Amino acid sequence: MEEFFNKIKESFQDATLEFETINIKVDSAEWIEVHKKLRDELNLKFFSWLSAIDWDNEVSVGEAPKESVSPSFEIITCLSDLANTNLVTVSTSISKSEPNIKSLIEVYDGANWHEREAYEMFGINFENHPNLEKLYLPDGYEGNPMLKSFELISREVKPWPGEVDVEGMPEESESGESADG
Amino acid sequence: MGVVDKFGLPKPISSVFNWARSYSLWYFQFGLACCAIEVMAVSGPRHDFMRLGIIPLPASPRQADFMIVAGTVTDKMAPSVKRLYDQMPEPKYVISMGSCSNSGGPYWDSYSVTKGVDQLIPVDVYVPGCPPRPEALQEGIILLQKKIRGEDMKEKWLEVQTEPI
Amino acid sequence: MTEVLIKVGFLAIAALNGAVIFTIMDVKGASWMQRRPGPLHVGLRGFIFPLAEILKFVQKEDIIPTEVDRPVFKWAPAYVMVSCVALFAVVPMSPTLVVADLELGVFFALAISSLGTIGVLTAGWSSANKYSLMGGLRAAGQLIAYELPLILAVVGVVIQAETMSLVGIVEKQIEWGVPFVVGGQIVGFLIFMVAATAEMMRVPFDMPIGESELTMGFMTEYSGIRFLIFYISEYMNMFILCAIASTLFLGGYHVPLLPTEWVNFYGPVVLLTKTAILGFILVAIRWSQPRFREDQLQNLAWKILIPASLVNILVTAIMKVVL
Amino acid sequence: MVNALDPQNMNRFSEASVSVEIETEDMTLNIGPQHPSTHGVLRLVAKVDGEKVHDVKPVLGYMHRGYEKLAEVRSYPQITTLVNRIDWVAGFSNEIPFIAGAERLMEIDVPERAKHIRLILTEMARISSHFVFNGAYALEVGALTPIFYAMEDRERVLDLIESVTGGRFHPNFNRIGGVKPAAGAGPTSKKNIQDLPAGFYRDTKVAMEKVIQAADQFQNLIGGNEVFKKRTKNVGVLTAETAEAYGVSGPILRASGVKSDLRTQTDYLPYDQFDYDIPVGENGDCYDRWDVRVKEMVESAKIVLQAIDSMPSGPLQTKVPKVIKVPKGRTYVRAENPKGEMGYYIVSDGGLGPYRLKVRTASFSNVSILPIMLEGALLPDLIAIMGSLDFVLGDVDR
Repeated sequence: MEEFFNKIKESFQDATLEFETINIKVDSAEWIEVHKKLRDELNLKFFSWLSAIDWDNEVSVGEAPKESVSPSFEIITCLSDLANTNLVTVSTSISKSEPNIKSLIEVYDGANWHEREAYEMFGINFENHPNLEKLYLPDGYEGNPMLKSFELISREVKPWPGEVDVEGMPEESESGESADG
Repeated sequence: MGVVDKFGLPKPISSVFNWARSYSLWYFQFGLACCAIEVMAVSGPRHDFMRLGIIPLPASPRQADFMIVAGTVTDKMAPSVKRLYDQMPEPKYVISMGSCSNSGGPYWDSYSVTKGVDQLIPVDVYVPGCPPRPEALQEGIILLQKKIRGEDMKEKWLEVQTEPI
Repeated sequence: MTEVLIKVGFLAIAALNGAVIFTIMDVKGASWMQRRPGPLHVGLRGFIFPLAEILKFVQKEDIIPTEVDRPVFKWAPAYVMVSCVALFAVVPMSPTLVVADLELGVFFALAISSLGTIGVLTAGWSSANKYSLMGGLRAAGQLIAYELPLILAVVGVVIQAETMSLVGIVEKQIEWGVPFVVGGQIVGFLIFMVAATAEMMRVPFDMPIGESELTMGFMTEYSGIRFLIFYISEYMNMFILCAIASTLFLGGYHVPLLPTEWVNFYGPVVLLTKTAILGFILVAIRWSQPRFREDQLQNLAWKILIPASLVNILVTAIMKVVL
Repeated sequence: MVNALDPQNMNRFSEASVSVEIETEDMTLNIGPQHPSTHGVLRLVAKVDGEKVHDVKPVLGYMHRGYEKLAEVRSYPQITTLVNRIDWVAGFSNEIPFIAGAERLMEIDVPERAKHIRLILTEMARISSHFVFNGAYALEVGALTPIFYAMEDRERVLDLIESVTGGRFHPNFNRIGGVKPAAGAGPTSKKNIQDLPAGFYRDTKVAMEKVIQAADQFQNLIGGNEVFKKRTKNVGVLTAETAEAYGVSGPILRASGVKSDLRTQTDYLPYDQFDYDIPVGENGDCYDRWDVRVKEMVESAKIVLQAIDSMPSGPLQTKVPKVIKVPKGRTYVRAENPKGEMGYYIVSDGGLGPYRLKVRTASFSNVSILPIMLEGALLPDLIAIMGSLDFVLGDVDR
């Protein structure tokens, strides 16, 4: 892994390795070029997935970020090389007001459905995508569920029952017992 | 049929008819999610629901007598569930298997899951569990058979609402 | 008139019984092969479950979808049923215990059995359902393809027996001392059984129904009593084809060494036993084989079975002349 | 009459001459969402020309339950309950990468014993998943009996999982930092198993021998069947290049000749301590995909047998705080699940639950290959190909 990271480091100076995951942060303008390079030069032919993160300070459900973030979409792809276990994630940031990015289909055929999913869940527009339409949700469904501003109506109607019994991990005494025995 | 509406059937005949219905339940293969695998387990040699007269043959709703809604019903699937139920010929029964189809289960707050199949179709027997054990489903089937055997033809034809189990 | 009524009644009951016996055999045989008990709690260790089935289907709602071709849809099951029941008329249970000992019994049987094809095709066509249509077309293609080897296989027997009457064929086998399957028609018998399995649309030739592909094929839209008729006919067809096979090839109502004077008593039992044995083989095949693909099925019929049956006829004819 | 129909018949079914002479209008066939062979609720919209299929469009979403959104509003221990329902045939395997990811972020070392138990149960889940595949696949090509044999043998494996975890296939057994102390924790037995149920060692041995026997039986019963071979050999060939570009993984990829197995390549569980083969196919057709899975069952059984023999003693849990809070960071953990590569990309913000959880499931990518594989296939082959991909709708739609 270290070896591969150094190799990546040669081409991408600001690549990071944390928690055994290599991340390359790129500018959205060179999105396609970077992937082409990774595929052809570093042999990362296996397209694992593509997804996005909605960074926002105000959330309707769940927890808001602890530190203030600048609202944006972060798009992440995960590529790997099957023979050698090398794996990188590539991420880029795009603005929320103009969520446009080039489609990766010309580089990886498999990006098709992943991009449709991201389009549906986040409302991100992938340019040059052959059929950018809904993947999961029924026709006529409105809203992009994965946005942090999306409300889960059931939770509005009924409080979260999980609050009542916040269950810790198995008691420490229990694990102590098995350690003794 | 007017005669039956007014007077009902004599007891022996109706009990024979009910017996036939309760032991020849053609089960519409309607596997949605996790519970469908448990239904497969019930059809397997260890539990074998064919003992009870459940025949898992029909792939078409037209020949089915009851369906086991086994798994999560999503909002996208809901119209199909309703339609398949409507395509089944009377008299027909529904077993709702598992928390998901009973009430939404672990996905109670999801944006795409129907919270309970009883919002779409009438349910005769609810089987709790996530997923219910095969024994639980068998119990559900036996309860359904009991219910069928206790049915009154007259009420059935007059479409009297019955309490779910 | 009374005689006709009795005969028709007898036919109906015999056909129904045959179907019921084979249903029990199929379901219980399947359970046995799959290491499970099968129907059990319905009563009499589960052996009366066909009764429950029939009574239940009688009670079911008979749905006729709005888009179907109503008269055709309604009458399609009747063709299938009639073709099966009529076949029972010519199968002899002894020289005298036969509803109609026709001079051209074999010809009648083969002609009537193709009537079912029309029923299947019309059922598939009239249902206004794509699965049904494809099922109907597959069924038609299959039944036509396998009708030929079926007929050609029988021709060998007819040449050897020098008669087309089913009673005559059995008598010839008694005269010979051995059934035809031993006396030179083994190839014919195998072809007949394969083609008959295809005619019954059972695994491995069940593409027209093909549960995992076409839901229920041509029966997809049928419910209630009309479906019951299809369902029963399937087993009647199986029963009667097995009975015909045992008549033509296995010596029918007679087994060697039994006295021919008592044939009226043991004849039905012997025939039933032979039929059941053949039926059991079919059950075993059904529950252990995958199904063919449509083109493989057609290849089997046209490229293997038909040439083989033609050769069989040729050889039989030569032997007949030489001997 | 009959003879006159011969040429037409030949025409309709011989592959070369379809739609050469007759201009036909294609029929649009809608398979699903409720169709017996779609393993649940996948819908395919296909154009059909006689028996030939083209322009297949899978329609997804009939089982979309919104895991990724729900994960944002649940805490880490609650998510394990949720995620083991993703691939419902092998529930246990789904927990592993998620838990491993959380542990990696918290920098917790899991006791060896817990790792071994995880490994054993993961392999058992794999076996039970492949049993279901075996039965269901035979059913799809028309053989009705093997599924009963598969179910019977699968019950034995499920019994074992149940005896340890208390659940048949949604065990929810993993905890951050280890595993849950077993349900009926028995006394110390000869292999120094203190917390696995009494008799687990013996029962596992018996069951795994049975699994190996069953795999052998499948090889003879299904694989040796001429009709089955005719239906699956050279049907639905998938090349390694296409597979990689689409992110197809797991047994399907291996059947296409790529020797890739995350069990050996990554270290989420101590697979390197055991000796096993990675079955690889040659042609990438349906038969190979079936064959690879049957062989994998045997290998899994071998791993379990070795693991149970070398089971280390020690605690099941490391000490973790009572309320789990995962520090800020992000990581991607992947694992070799029965269906292929499954991974979780966890973006943690230091809270009780993840800020974002991306679930990478194998079947999603595996199914995306369908339109290419089904182009020009015959209708019965469509079923055979679809079945050989062995997808689970929960795994596709999430």
